[in-house]
This record gives sequence, structure tokens and C-alpha cells, in this order.
Amino acid sequence: MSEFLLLLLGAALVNNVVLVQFLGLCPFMGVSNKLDTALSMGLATTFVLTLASAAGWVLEHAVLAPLGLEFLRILSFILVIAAVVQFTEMVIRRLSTPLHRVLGIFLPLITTNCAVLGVALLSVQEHHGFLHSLGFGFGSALGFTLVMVVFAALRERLAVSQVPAAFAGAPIGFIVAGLLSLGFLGFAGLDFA
Amino acid sequence: MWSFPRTLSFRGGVHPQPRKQTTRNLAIEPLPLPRRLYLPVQQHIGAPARPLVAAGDRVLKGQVVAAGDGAVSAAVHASTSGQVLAIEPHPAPHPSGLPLLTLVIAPDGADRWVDLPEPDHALSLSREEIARRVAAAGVVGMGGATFPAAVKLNLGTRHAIDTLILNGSECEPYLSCDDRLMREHPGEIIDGARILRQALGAERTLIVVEDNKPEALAALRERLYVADAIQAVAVPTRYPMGSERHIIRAVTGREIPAGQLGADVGVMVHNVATARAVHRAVRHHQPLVSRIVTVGGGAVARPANLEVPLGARVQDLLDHCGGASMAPARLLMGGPMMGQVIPHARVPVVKGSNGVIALTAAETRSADPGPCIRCGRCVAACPSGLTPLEMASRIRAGDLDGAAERGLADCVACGACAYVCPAHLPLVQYFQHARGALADRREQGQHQERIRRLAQRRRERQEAEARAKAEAAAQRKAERAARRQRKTAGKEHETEA
Amino acid sequence: MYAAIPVLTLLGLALGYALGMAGRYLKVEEDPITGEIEALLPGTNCGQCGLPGCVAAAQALARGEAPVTLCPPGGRELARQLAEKLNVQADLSAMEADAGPVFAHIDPERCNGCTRCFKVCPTDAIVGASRQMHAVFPEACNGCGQCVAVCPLQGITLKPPAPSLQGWRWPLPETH
Amino acid sequence: MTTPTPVSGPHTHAPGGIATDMTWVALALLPATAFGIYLFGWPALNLLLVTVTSALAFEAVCLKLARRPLRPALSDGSALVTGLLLALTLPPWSPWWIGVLGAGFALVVGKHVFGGLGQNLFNPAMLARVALLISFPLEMTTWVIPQPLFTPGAPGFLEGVAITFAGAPVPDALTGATVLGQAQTGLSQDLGLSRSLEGVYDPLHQALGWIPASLGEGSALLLLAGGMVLLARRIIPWEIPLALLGTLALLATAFMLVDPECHAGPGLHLSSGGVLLAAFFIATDPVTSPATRAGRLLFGAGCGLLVFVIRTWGGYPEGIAFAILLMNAMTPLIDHYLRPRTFGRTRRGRPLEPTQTAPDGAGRRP
Repeated sequence: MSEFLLLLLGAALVNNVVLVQFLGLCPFMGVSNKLDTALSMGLATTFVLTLASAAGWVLEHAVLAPLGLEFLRILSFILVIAAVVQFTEMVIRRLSTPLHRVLGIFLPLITTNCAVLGVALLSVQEHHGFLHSLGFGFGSALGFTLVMVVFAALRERLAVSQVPAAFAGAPIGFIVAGLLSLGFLGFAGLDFA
Repeated sequence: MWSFPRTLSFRGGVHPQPRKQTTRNLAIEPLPLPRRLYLPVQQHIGAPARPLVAAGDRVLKGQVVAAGDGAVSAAVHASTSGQVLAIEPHPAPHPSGLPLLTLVIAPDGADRWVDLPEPDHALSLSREEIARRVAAAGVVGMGGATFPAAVKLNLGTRHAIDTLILNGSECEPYLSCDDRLMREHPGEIIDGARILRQALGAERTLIVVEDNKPEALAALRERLYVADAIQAVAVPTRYPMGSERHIIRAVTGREIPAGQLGADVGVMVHNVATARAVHRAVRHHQPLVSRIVTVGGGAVARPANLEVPLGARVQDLLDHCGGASMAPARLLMGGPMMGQVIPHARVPVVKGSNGVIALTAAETRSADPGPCIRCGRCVAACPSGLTPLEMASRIRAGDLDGAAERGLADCVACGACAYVCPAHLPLVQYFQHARGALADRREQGQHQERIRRLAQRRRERQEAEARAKAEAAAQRKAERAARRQRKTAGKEHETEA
Repeated sequence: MYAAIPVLTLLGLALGYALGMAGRYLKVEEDPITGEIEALLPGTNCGQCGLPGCVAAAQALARGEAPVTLCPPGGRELARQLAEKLNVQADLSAMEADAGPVFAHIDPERCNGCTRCFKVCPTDAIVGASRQMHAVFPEACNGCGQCVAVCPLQGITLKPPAPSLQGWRWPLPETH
Repeated sequence: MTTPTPVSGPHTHAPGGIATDMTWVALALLPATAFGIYLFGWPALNLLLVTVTSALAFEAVCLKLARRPLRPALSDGSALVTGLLLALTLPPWSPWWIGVLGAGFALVVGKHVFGGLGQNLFNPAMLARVALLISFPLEMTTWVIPQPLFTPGAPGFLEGVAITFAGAPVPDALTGATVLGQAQTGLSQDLGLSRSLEGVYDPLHQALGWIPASLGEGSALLLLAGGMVLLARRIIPWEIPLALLGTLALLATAFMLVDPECHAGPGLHLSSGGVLLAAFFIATDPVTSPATRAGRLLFGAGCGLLVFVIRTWGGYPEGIAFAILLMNAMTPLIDHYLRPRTFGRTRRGRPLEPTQTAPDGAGRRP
């Protein structure tokens, strides 16, 4: 069990999908203006990513590998991810229309979120077992959500402070993201051996 | 179930230097009648009073010159006998210096009371009778809130009041008017307490005094008989102990739910000066025509506690106290924590002014506001458990909804946060501005709602008129057709005949 | 190698079918937003937004063609509500620093009681009979300005309310 | 006589202000700084002066750029304190450009990009230290065995200037590893802690500061004394130091009991590597720490936990800088969720129920 936990921690903190591997930056910068939207975006991405990495593993080991079609991996993964995202959008619109209206434009963005495809491909490359790749996907998504929420809170604070006009908005956002990844370097080389 | 430790206190609060030394040992001295008295028609919360007299009328002391107008209002009485010179706008005791309809009275020096009924020492008066006399006397909350006292008594009928608190805490620095009142007239205050308890039917009556006024406590306890079942309670000195919500929380441990009043938790709070005014109103039928005002601050030559006829101008008080020894940095009506700066000394003393304080620059310790360094001292000081720095940063950024969401409505504007802020930020002014802007926004919303309804109704009326006209036209056409038809039928009849 | 084409088509068909089923199962009809927007607009059809009436303005807003600051009589308050409803950032700076509500004021010397303004006011805010002095109810007037245009003697002007103690507001303290 | 614009709110004020607080912080740092200079001689003094002056210079340049008045901002001492704190965390004999670059990064990117004092999201000094550590690992990890001033082995004034400014190499005989560095290398070669630390870690020395360390992190006692002064003056909150040191000590003892060979005890953890300097002077930076009591306790505990995790399992021997940066990033989130209970409302913000408001049993008639 603790081995599974360490995998989660490793995926979430040590090589955090956003701040260390620099994947999924467009929703990270785009949706992080308000804390609650960032949280719901993070949860939606977690839902999609976990499903996608599971589906990816099944696809890889049940279809692509036996038929020797590894070169189709990226294409088929994107197809699956797009389907999962479309399914998530329907679920969200059914569950809460205001949330759907708020997230509106950004839901399809998850399809193009390179973190989702990246993590699915990574877990295939590292030949994880099914449970392992599920854990890796979930861990990375947790890391993504954590950093999204922390970054959203930081930007909400910046929104009410007097940032010089030259830096207000996106520039200060990028600077803070950079400084945040500076902090995350502290987790570099963290291994619980 | 919330269990509040009985610490006779509340969260947060600050300890400003009391600076009462200069005036707390000076006996109350009457202010000689000034040349003119300026009585505004609005000295209370609620609708302004309607003047009953006209320019040129002669009035006697205690005669009603303006009657209360509507449910929440208070009458205004002549503070002395004399002639009404004019009823015209004069500067109100308010930072904006905007005018307010004011009765200008020229005293004739006789100071002759209007004939009053015999004093009535009956022990048990009915609740309605007490409320009527208090209303007739125009008594309002003298602690500074100036809410009409009679309306509060009627409020007491709709809720079961089991505790009456007389607020003698006087936690504002510099002020000593309540302190002197408790030391010199404890009997009148206690009798006022009995009358109020009689009106409210409260089981417990507490006169609450901060423990930095031991002489006042002693004077009250000395005059209290065991039969009275009235206790004089000492509470730790802390600002804002005088705030109604916090004195109830400190003394009874009950916390008024947000948006409700003291009566909702069965407690009624009145200032000690209000109790004395109730005593005079009910026992001697004397209306509220004068009040005790502390004149203090570093810029006043000879600080004093004065019994001032309502309507006297601040300039008269300052002149009586030897004038301002230097130009005051800030001239305040009320205490330095919640009092308001007045634009000039030509404003009248009204029912709610408990102090005229002329502060020197050194005493204000004011400095240009620096940046907020988020030190959190305002959060620790806030007695209402809010986060002033978050509210202020949102207001500065123009996000009024964000400030409202952080608890702007629960702020009692006591000033504890701005007092401790190391960056000297005018936090209270941020909150006052935001509340005003939100009030404007609500009013504009209601105004638009009204406009939509009116436009809607006008469209419906026009459509109805159009329909009615169309029907009438159609009906007339039908009749004409019928008539023509009968005529042609008639003609055919003739041709056949 | 030749299995690639059938695998992909099969995968696409399977996913498409699954989404179709989910679509039917999770059906929810989208309530049109134009109705809600129209409820917000003043409804006086004054045309100051350049659109023929409030219903047209509501449709334009729903389609996102018009800015939320299109309605001067509505002022900043309406712009803020529309921005909230359409979930869009409203830069209120475009609207002139809201001088606050303005009301029509009829100049007593000039009014000869021709009742033209009385007929054109969308909210019946003007009171008066023919050849009698006319007056405006401030509570019922939202400064749409139609009466100003129609008065033959230019007797009507739009004025902000007189400053009063109740209306006075604390200014925002200026920052460093 | 008249006040032109209406001024509301309290017309009197508590004594003190930002400037007095900052000067007290600087004073509280003085003993540790003086001792650091005494321990590491002239090069340390040169480094300190270079760092502090360049901090003030950068502050002035940024204020000029922002077209803001120089006097109030420069004189509130915040730039001085940032420069001082940064200098204290640098290796004592590091070259001058380390100090200048660090001060530049701290003041420009760490503070004025956000809009000046009170707007920055990360502690400028720690930001600069982490940036330097990552960009110049060699210079930032050359520790020196203490050469008290005027003792024979110590470099004279001229040599000191040469070391700081002319980049003269530090003689190998004088270099040594900090205790934490020693512990980490020992662990990585699977040597038991006791063998790799004997002769290096001596609690008394550690407390007094006779060990290779950063300029100001030497003596634990002087830092503790400075911290107590600030606590007594109520300039820093007590929650953060208590929570930070408490959590660190707790974790260290727990893991030491479990496996003394792999985990150093609380004594070493607390007294080494600038934990005390950070706990009392850096983590308590009001701008980047939460504003409520519960928030500060969580902030301190978070710092303590992260320091322990990075030191025990992380790649870097010293984790305090990273811990503080990460918890600074969490501060807006902590302030968003941890708020005091509003008067008359439950913790979730709804008005209290009538039953909840009469707890003193005074018996209220229905």
C-alpha cells in the first residue's frame, strides 16, 4: 500500500505535471483567475485523466500491442480522450448548468490539454501495470489540481493588489508561475528509499 | 451548543489611552445661555420632525417646537424661553457640512418653563403611559446612536425582555460625561432604571461600568437598595465595550445573531444618560432640553464637563472653555474613536453629541497611509471577527461584492482596526465608502425595478385603450351597418307597398 | 499493418455510439437566456443603445453582439448585472464616470402646458393637464431624455438630484 | 480651523508603525550578525555591506522607475531588512557578485514586480537565496571553518577584500561541510549517522556557533535571544515560530526514536542550518504569512514538515528556503479558507440560531 502512496506523492509533487514537466500550461494560465473555477477545472481534469490513462492502458495492451499498431498510439489516445471529455461535458451540463456556463469554453480545452495525453503516454512508456498507470494518472492529476488551486488563490490575491500596469494580468501570472516552480524544485530528488 | 467561557469580555478590541484625567474630576458646570440656539429638526435616527411653530412665535422652555413625524421619529423641544427668529437651513453637525432645516431661537434670558403637570412618583405606571411620556419628551439614545427611546420601548413589547442593561461603560477616550453623571446624579439614573424595567418587565437590571471608573461604581452601589434588584457590574476596560452587541456578549454571554437586535435575545440596552432623561420625562414631565457634554482635547485651554442647552453652538462651548489654545488639527463631535470631524465650530450641539474634542496634531498621531503589509493586527483587534485587510484591499480594487462577501455588513465601524494599523490606513473610511456605494447600488436597483414596473403598466394601459377604441369603432361600424340595413329594408318595404 | 484502418474505424464507431447513448440519457434542454436578460433591461425602449427597443437589445446581448455597457439609463448597476448574467468581464470605465442618476426638470417659466412631453414619457413620470403647469416625479424618471427632445420650448433639462444629508457618501480614500 | 476633506474613522492611533517595527527587527538581528562577522572575519563584513547597500540601491532604482516618492518607502527599512536577511543566509566568504545578484533578484523580482511592499507573494530574501542556490551551486555551498577576527589564521583586511572582491580562492584547509551536509553525505554512503557525525557534531559548539555555517546562522543562542525580543515587543506573532520549531522537533524526535542511525535528533535539526533564523525572522514576514491565528499555526506546521521532509529525503541538505517559499505559495489559500468566526454567525457564515445565543443558562422566556 505504501508503495502506491509513494507513487502518488512522486507523481503529484516530485515531478509535478505542470511545474516540473511543464505540461498542461494553457488551462493552468487560462482558468486560474478564480479559485472555484480552478477547483472545478482541476476536478474535471482529474476525472478525465484518470479515465484516460486507464482507457489508454487497456487500449495499449488489448488492441495496439497484440496487433503491432504501436505507431497508432497517439492518434487512438487522442480519440479516447476526446470521447471522455465529451462525456464529462455532458455530465457537468446535467449536474450543474451554472458550472457548465462558467467552465464553458475551457471544457473542450481538456482534450487539447497536453498533460492528459502526456501522462497517458508516459505511463505506457514506463510499462506500468493497470493499477499502476491508474495511480500514476490520478497522482499527476492531483498534482495538477493542487497547483491549479494554489495558483488560483495567488492570482486572486494579485487581482486585488496594486500590481504595476506593465505587469498586471498575464505577465505577473507567468512570473508567479515561474517562482512557484522555483519553490517546487525543493522536491527535486525526493525519494523515500 | 456554543459554550462561551464567561470572561466578561469579547474577542479582539483595543486599549487606547483613556486620556480622561483632565476632565474626570471636574464637576459638571452649566453653560450660560448663548446668544442664539440652533435646533435641527433631525437629531435622531428616523424621519425628521415637522416644525409646529413659525418665525416670530414666542416659545417657552420645554414647549414642543417640532413634532415627531411617522413611526420612527422624535419631537424637538425649545431648550429655553425666547422667540423663534427663523426656520431655515443651517450647517448640520456632520463631516460634510451640508445644511439641515434648523429652528433659530433667540433666548429672552427668562428661561421660563412651560407649565408642567405635578411630578408623579407613582410606583407602578402602565407600559403605554411610560412610553407615551418618553415619546412626548423626545428622549433618544444619548450614547450617540440617537435611536428614539420610546420606539425601543415598544420594541420591548413584541419580544420577551429578561435583562435590561444600562450602558455606563463610556469606553471612548477623553469623554467623561457619563462618568460625571453617574457620580453626581446616581439617584436619577437608578430611578430611570426602575422606570425602564417597569416598562419592559425585565427580571434582571444591570448598570454596567468599566472598571476604570471606581468612583462611579461606588456612587451607584451606595444608592442601590437591596429591594431594587439592580446590580452595578464592573467590566474590564476595553474598547469597544460600549457597542451594544459587545456589551451584551460580555455581560450576558449571549451573542446577537447577525442582522438581529438585542431584543431578539431578550436584552435591552440604554445609555445611563438616557435613563436619566427617562426619569425626568416620566417623573417630572420634563422634555429633553439639555445634555452633559465633555469639552476636551489638547487644543482646549480649560477642558470641562458642561450641562449644555440643546442647540448651543460648538463655538459657544469653546469660548466658555477659554477658546482653543491653538488651531486644533481635528475638531470632533463625539469621542476620537467613533466621533465625527466637524468642518467648523458653527454647528449646534444635538441630542447625540456626548463630546466636543479639539485634538492637536500630536494627539491624533495621524500619518500618511503606507502600504498594507498584511500584518493581521486588524484581524486580531476586530471585535466582530472580520478580516479588515481583506475587505479594504477588495474595496481599494473596486470589488465591492468581494468586500460584502468578507463581512462588510457585520462591521460596527468601531475603528479598532484603523487604530492599530501600523500603515495608518483609513480602514473605517474604506468601509463607510463601500457601504455607501452598496447602498447607492441597491437604491439604483430599486429605482430601475420601479421604472420597469411603470413602463410595463403604461404599455398595458395603452394596449387596453387601443383595444377599447378598436372595439368601440367596430361596434359603431356594426350599428351603422345595422341602421343602413334597416333603412334599405324600410325602402324596399315602401317600394313594395 | 493492414489492421490499422479497421481498428481505427471500429474504435471511432464504438466511441460515437457510446456518446450517442450518453447524449440521450443525459439530455437537458438549455433555457434561452434572452428572456432573463430582457427582464433586467428597463423596458422603456428609449433607443439610446442604438437598437430598436429593449427586446432587440436583449437578443443582441444574448448573441454577444452588444457590449453590456449599452444602456445609459441602466447605468453601471445594469452593466454590472448584465456582466454577471453573461459571465463576462465588464469594463465599466467605458461608461462615463457614472454621474449618478439624472432626472428631468421642467423649467416653470417656459412650460405652457402643451402636454407633448406628457404623452411621450414611457413611465408616466410627468404630471399635468393641457395649458396647466407640468411637473416631473423624480422617483418615476430614469433620465431617458425623450421628453427633452420633444419639448417645443426647450423647457426640460436633465439634472442630477440636489445634494442632501441622506444622499451624502464617504469618498474613497486616495491610495499612496 | 476647518479640515478641507472629511476624514472618518478613529482620530487617534496606537503608537508605532511600519518603520519602528522594521528597525526593531534589524536591531534583533544585530547580535547574530555581529557574531557572524566576528566568526568569519573581514570577508563576511564586506559581503554584508555589499549586499545591504545593493539592496537599498535596487530599491531606490525601482522606486524611481515606478515614479514613487523615494523618502517614505526607502526609510521604512523593509529593503534594509531584506538585504540583511539575505546576507545572513549566504556563505560568509562568497564573492561580492553573489550578494549583488541576490539583492537584485530579491528586490526587483521578489518585491517591486508585484508593486512594492505588501504586494509580494513570496519572501524576497528566500526567493533570492533559492535562485542563487540553483544558479550558482558551487559558490553557495563553499562553507568555511570559523576563523575568528584577529586570530593568526584569519585573513587580514586586505586579504578579506581580495577574497570578496578579487575572487581569491578559499584555501582548501579552511573549507568544511556543514553538519547537515556531513549528515547527508554520510547517509548517502550508507554510513550510520553516529560514525559520519562523530567529531563533527558537538551540541555545545552547535549552540555557540563554532561550526561552518552561513553568515548569520551561526549561534543559535543569539538568534533565539533576538527572536524573544521581537516576541516580547509583539512585532512578530508567536504562532509561526512555535508551530515551526514544534513540528520540526516533534518529527525529528519521532523518527529518531524509530531509527536513530538514519535520523538526527531534534537538537541537531533545530540548531543547525538557519532554522532559528527562519523561524523568528523570515517565516514571520507579515506580508507573506497568513493573517489569522489558525492560519499562522498551519503555516508554521507546514514549514516545519517541509523542512524535515526535504532534509531527510530531499536532494538538498538545507530545505528551509524551499519550505518557506512553498508555504508562502499556500498562504493565500490558507487565508481564503481559515477565517475567524464572525460575531453573530456560525463558522460557515450563517446567522446563529436563537438556541445558540443563550448559552449562559440565563433562562430566556420563549
